[in-house]
Amino acid sequence: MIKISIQKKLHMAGGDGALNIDVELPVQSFTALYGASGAGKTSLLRIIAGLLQPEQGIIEVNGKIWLNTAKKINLPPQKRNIGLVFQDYALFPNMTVEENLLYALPANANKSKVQQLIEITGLQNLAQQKPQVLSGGQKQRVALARALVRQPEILLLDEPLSAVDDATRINLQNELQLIHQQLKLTTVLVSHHIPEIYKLANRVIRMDQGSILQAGTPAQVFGLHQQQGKLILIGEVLFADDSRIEILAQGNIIPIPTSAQTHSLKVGDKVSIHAADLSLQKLS
Amino acid sequence: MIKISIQKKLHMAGGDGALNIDVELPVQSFTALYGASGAGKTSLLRIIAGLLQPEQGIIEVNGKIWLNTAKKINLPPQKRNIGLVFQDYALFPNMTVEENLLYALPANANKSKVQQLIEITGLQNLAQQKPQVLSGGQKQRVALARALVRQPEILLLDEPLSAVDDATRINLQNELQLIHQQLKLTTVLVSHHIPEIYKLANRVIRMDQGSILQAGTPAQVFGLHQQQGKLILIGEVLFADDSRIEILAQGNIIPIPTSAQTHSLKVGDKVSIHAADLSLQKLS
Amino acid sequence: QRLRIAAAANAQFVSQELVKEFKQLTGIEPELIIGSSGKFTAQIEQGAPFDIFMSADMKYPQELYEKQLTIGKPEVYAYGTLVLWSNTTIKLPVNNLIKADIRKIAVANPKLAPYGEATIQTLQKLKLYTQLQPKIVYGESIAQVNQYLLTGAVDVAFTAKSVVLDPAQKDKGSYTEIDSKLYKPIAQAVVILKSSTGGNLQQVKKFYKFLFSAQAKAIFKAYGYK
Amino acid sequence: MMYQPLWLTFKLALATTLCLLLLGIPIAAVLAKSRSKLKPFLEAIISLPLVLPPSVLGFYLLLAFSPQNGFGKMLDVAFNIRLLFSFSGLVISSIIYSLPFMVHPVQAGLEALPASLREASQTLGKSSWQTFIKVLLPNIKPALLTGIILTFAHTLGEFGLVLMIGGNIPGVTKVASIAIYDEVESLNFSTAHIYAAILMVVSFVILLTVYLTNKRLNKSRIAT
Amino acid sequence: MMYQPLWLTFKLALATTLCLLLLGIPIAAVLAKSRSKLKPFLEAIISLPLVLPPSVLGFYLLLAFSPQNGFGKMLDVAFNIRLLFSFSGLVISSIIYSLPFMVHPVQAGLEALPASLREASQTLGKSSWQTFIKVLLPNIKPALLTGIILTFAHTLGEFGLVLMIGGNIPGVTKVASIAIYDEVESLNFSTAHIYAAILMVVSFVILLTVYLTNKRLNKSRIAT
Ligand SMILES: Nc1ncnc2c1ncn2[C@@H]1O[C@H](COP(=O)(O)OP(=O)(O)OP(=O)(O)O)[C@@H](O)[C@H]1O
Ligand SMILES: Nc1ncnc2c1ncn2[C@@H]1O[C@H](COP(=O)(O)OP(=O)(O)OP(=O)(O)O)[C@@H](O)[C@H]1O
Ligand code: MOO
Ligand SMILES: [Mg+2]
Ligand SMILES: [Mg+2]
Repeated sequence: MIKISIQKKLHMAGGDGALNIDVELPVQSFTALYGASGAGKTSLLRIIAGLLQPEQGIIEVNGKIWLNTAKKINLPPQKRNIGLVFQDYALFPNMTVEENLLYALPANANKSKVQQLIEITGLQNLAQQKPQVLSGGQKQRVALARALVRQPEILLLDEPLSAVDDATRINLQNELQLIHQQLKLTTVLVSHHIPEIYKLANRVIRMDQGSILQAGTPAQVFGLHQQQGKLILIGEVLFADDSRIEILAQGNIIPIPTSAQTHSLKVGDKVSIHAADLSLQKLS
Repeated sequence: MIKISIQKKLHMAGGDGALNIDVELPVQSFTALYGASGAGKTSLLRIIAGLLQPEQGIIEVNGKIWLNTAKKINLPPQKRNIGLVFQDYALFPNMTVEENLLYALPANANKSKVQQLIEITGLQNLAQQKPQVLSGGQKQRVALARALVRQPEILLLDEPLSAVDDATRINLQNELQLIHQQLKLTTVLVSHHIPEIYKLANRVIRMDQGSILQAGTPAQVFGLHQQQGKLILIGEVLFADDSRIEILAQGNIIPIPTSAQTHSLKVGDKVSIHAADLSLQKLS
Repeated sequence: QRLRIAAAANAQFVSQELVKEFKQLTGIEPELIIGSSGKFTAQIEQGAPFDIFMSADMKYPQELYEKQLTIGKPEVYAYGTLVLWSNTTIKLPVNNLIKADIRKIAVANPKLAPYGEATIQTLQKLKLYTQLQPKIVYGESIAQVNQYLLTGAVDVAFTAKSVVLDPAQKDKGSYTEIDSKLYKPIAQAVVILKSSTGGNLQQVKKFYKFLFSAQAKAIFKAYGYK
Repeated sequence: MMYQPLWLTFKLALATTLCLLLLGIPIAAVLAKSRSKLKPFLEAIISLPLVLPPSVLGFYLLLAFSPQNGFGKMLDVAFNIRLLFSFSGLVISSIIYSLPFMVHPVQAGLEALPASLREASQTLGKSSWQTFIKVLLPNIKPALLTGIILTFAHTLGEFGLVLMIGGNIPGVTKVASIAIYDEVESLNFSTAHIYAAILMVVSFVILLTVYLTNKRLNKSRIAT
Repeated sequence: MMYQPLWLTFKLALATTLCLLLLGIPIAAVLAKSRSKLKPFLEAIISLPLVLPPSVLGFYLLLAFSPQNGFGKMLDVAFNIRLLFSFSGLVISSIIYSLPFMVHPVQAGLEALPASLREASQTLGKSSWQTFIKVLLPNIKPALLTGIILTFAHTLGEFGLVLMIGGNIPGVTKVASIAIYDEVESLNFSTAHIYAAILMVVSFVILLTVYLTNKRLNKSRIAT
C-alpha cells in the first residue's frame, strides 16, 4: 500500500494555489492521473519521486517512510525506489540505448537484467544506436526500459504516449499493460486520453486546481457509459433545408430527413442525436 | 482568380522532398489546407506571401504577376497585398493593440479603418493593452484585425485556432466567417480540424509530402457523409462477457447486449457499430 | 596649450622640483610626463606632442637631432649617478649581491633606459653579470624599478641617486653609490622638439634657458647630479 | 587635478559607447541576418580584440596612425589630423577594442527574436528600415542595455592600447588606468589606491547591474 | 631566442587553461545550479576581470604577492615561494584574468541542458557526482570546447598584468605580448612585426575554429 498525503504551494495560472492530495494506491494497481493542464499532475509525480519538496506531508511505501515533514524525513530521489518516465523521455544523448540502460544498473547488479529488458521492449536491433536517431515510439520504449532496470516499486509515467502517432500508441499501450502485469508493478500514469485510461487503468484520479475532484474506476469517474443498446451523440447543425438536415457530430456528418419536429432547426443549433437499434460487425 | 504553380525543394523528415503545387483559387473563395505535419502547408502560405522563394513557379493574382521565376519577377512581401496571420500571432510586444493596428496602416490611409476593425473584432476595451496580457483568443483577434488593416486581396491564416479552447474556437470561427463574407476576401486557412473545415471552407486542398492529394469541397475530400438516416461508428471492444459487450467509439462507451452474432468478440477487436432509427432533439 | 616636458624617469623627482621653481619665477606651469628615455624617443619619432625632452643620456637626443626632429643640438643639463638601493637599513656593497638572501635585483630595461645600460656595464665590469643574471628583473624604466623596490617586490634596485635623495624617499632603506669608473658617464642631454612649434615657443625657450640657470643648477646639485 | 584622469576615462567611455551604438548595431544586424559562408570569418574578425594582446593591436594602430605611413600621412597632410597621442585616436582604438562587447549582445538579441516578427512587419508592407527601427530594436532593449553597459565598462578598463598610442598626456590621453600605473611608478601608492578603488567599485556596480537586470529579465547573458 | 617569448606564451596559455578546467568547471557548476540571491554578486565578481583595467588588477596582485606583505610574506616564510617575477605568478594572475572566459560558456552550457537529464539520473539512483561526470559534462562538449579555446586565446593576449608583475625576464616572464611592446619601444619594428603577425594569425585561427564549430553545432555563443 502506498499512502500519499501532501500539501505544496504552487504558482498557478490564476494566482497562487496549492496542491492538496490525500490518496492511497493499492499495490499492483494501475492508477491514471487525469485533469486539465496545470492541475498539478506532473507536480504530484515529482513529489512522489522526490524531485519536488512539499511543504508538508507524508509518503509511505509498503511500510517504508519516504517522506515525513513532521519528522524531517526526506529520502532523496536516489534512495526512493521509483522508475520515472519523463514526458520528454530524458534519454542521455551521449550514450547508446544499451549504455542508457547499463547506466541505470546498480553497481553490483547482474547485466542480464538489461538484456532481458531490451528483449521485452523489442529494442535488440537498436541497442547500439544513439537516442537522436530513434523515433518517438522507440525513444519511449527505451525510457520505459531504463526506468525498469532498477526494478522499481512504483513506476511513474508522465504522459508518455502524447507524442506518438495513433498506431504506435496502441502498440505501446499493449506493451505497457503487459509489463505492468508481468513485473507486478504499481503504476501511476498521467494521461489526457480517456480511451487510454479506460484501456489501461483500474483507477482514475481526476484532479483540478491541485485537488482531487473524483477518484474511482474509469467508469465511475468519467460516466461515459451510455444506456445499454442506446447511443446519444451531441452535434451541431451544418446544413438545413426542407428535405434534409446535416449534423456534425464527433467527426461524422450525419444527414437526417427533415421532419415536422426538426423543421425549425437552423445552422449552428446544437442537437442531440438518439439512435436505437444498434448492431455490431467485426472489422477484419 | 489566383493562379499558383510552384516547385520548391524542401528538407522533409524522410530525406529531401519537394513542394509541387498547381492550383487556382477563385476570388472570394474560402480554401482550407489540410494535411499531416510536414506536408508543406506553412511553406505554401509563405511562398504565397513572398517570405519563401520557390525554385520555379508562377503566382498570378487577379491578373497581376507576383512571381514568375522564368521572367525573374518576384514581388517582395511588402508589395504583395496579403494579410498573413501567423500561428504564433507575431504581435509586436512593444506596441499596444491599437498601435499594432496603426503600424499596419499605410502612410496616407484613413485612421478610421483601424477603429472600424477594432469594433468588428470587439477589441474596444483592449485597445490600450500590450499583447502580453491578452489571452490566446484575444491575441488571435488582434492578429486578424492587424492583417486586415491593409485591406488585403488574400487573407492567409496558419492554424489560427489551434491554441484556443473550444468555446473561444467556436466564437472565432463565427467571426472569421463573418469577416470573410463582409470584406469579400479570398481566404486560405491551414487547419487540422475537420469540423472547422466543414464549417468554414468551401474548398479543401488535401496535401501530403508536398503534393496535392485531393482538392474539392469538404464533403468530396473527406467523404465523412454517412448514408441518410444511418450512422456507422468505428470502435474497439473494451469489455466482453456473456451478457454485454462494451465498445469504445469516439469517446463514448456503448454497451450492447451480447448476441449470438457478437458472441465471439474479444477485448481489443475493432468493430463497426450500425445505428438506424435516428431522431433529433434540439439542445437549449 | 600647456608646455609639455617629457622627462626621463631618473629625473622625475628633480623635475617636479624644477617645475615648481619655474612656476614661481614665471607663473608658467609645465606638464610633466615621466617615462624611459628610449620609449620617449620612439614616441617622439611617431609625432608625440612634447615640447622638451629631458633624456637620461646623450644618445637618444642625438638620434632625434639627426632625424631633424629637434630645434638645435642636444645640450647636457646634468650628469647622473647610479646607486644601489636596498630595502634594509644596512648599506650593501655591490659584491654582496651574489649572496643567497638577495633574491631579486631590479634593473631598468637597458634597451630603453640609460640607467639600465649603466647598470649592466657596471655588473659586467665587476664580472658579476652572468652570475647575477638569474636574479635580475627588468623594469620599463627607473620608475618601475623604484616601484618594485618600494613594494618589496625586489630586495635591491639599481636606480638614480636623485631618487634616493628625494625628501619623500630619504628614510626608506639605504643606498650605496656605485663607483663612477664602473660605467660610462651618464651625460643627460635636453632638446627642444620641433613638434612644439605651436604658439608657445617663447615659453619653451624660457624653460630651456631656466634649466641652465643658477637656480636650476642648485636644485640638480641637491638631488645629487653633477 | 586628481579627478582629471577619471573624468577623461568617463569621457572616453561615453564617446566610445555612443560611437559603437551607431556602428555596432548595424554590424550586429547584418551578422544576425546573414546566412553567408563568410559569417564565421566576420565574427572571428570582430571578436579578435577579445583575444588579441593590446600590444599587438597597439602596434598595428601605431603603424596605421603614424604620420610617417600611408593612412596617418594622408590624414596629416589632407586634414592636419594626427590620431596618435590624441583623444580622438583613443576613441577610435577603443571602438575597435570594445567592438565585440557591443556587437555580441545585440546580435544575440536579434537572433533570439522570432523570425515571425520581421516577417509580420514585411507582410504589413513595411520596409526593412521601418521594421528594424520600429519592431526589432524596441524588442531587444535588454540586449541593447547589456551591450551599452559592457562597452562602457570595458572601455573604462582599457590599458595596454592607451599605453602604446596614448603617450600619457595629462587631460588628453592620461586615463585612469594609465594614471594608476603612473602613480604606482611615481611611488604615490596612496593615490594609486584611490584610483584603483574607484575603478574597482564602478566596474563592480556596473556588472552587478547587468546581472541583476539579466536575472530579472531572465534573458541575454554577459559572455558566451 | 626569438621564439622563446612565443614558446613561453604558449606554455602560459596551456598551464592557465588546464588549471582553469579544474577550477572553472566546478565554479560554473555551482553557479548553474544556484538559485541563491547571492548569485548575481558572484557572477559580477567572476566577470570583474572582463572590465577591470589590468593596471588595477596588477597593482593589487603586486601588493598581494610582495614578500613584504601578508599573503606574499606567508608564502615566502612558510614555503619559500615567491610569486612575483615567476612563471607560477603569471599562471595565477592569468587564471584570475581569464576566469570569466572559462566559467561563462560552461555555465551557459549547463544551464541550457534540460533539467530532466539531471533528474532522470537522480531517479536512477545516481549521485550528484556520477550525474555530473557521466551525464552533464559529456553533454556540454561544445560549451567546454568554447571555454577551453577562449581561455587559451585570451591568455595569449594578456599584457597589462604581465607588464606590472612580470619583470620582463627572458624565458621566465617575457611573453610575446611584452616582447612586442619592448621591440616597438626599442624601434625594432621588423621584429615586432613578426611577433604581432604570429599572434594575430594564431588568435584569428582560434576564433575562426570556435565560430565554425559553433555554426556547425548551432549552439553556445562566444560572448553574451
Ligand atoms: N516548483 C514549483 N513550485 C511552485 N509551483 C510550481 C512548481 N512547478 C510547477 N508549478 C506550478 O504548478 C502548477 C501545476 O503544474 P503541473 O506541471 O503539475 O501541471 P500539470 O497538471 O502537469 O499540467 P500539464 O497537463 O500541462 O502538464 C503550474 O501552474 C505550475 O506553474
Ligand atoms: N526554407 C525551407 N527550405 C527547405 N525546407 C524547408 C524550409 N522551411 C521548411 N522546410 C521543410 O519543409 C517541410 C514542410 O514544412 P511545413 O512547415 O511547410 O509543414 P506544415 O505542413 O506546415 O506542417 P505543420 O502541420 O507541422 O505545421 C518540413 O519538413 C520542413 O523541414
Ligand atoms: O631615467 Mo631612465 O631613461 O629610466 O634610465
Ligand atoms: Mg504535466
Ligand atoms: Mg505549419
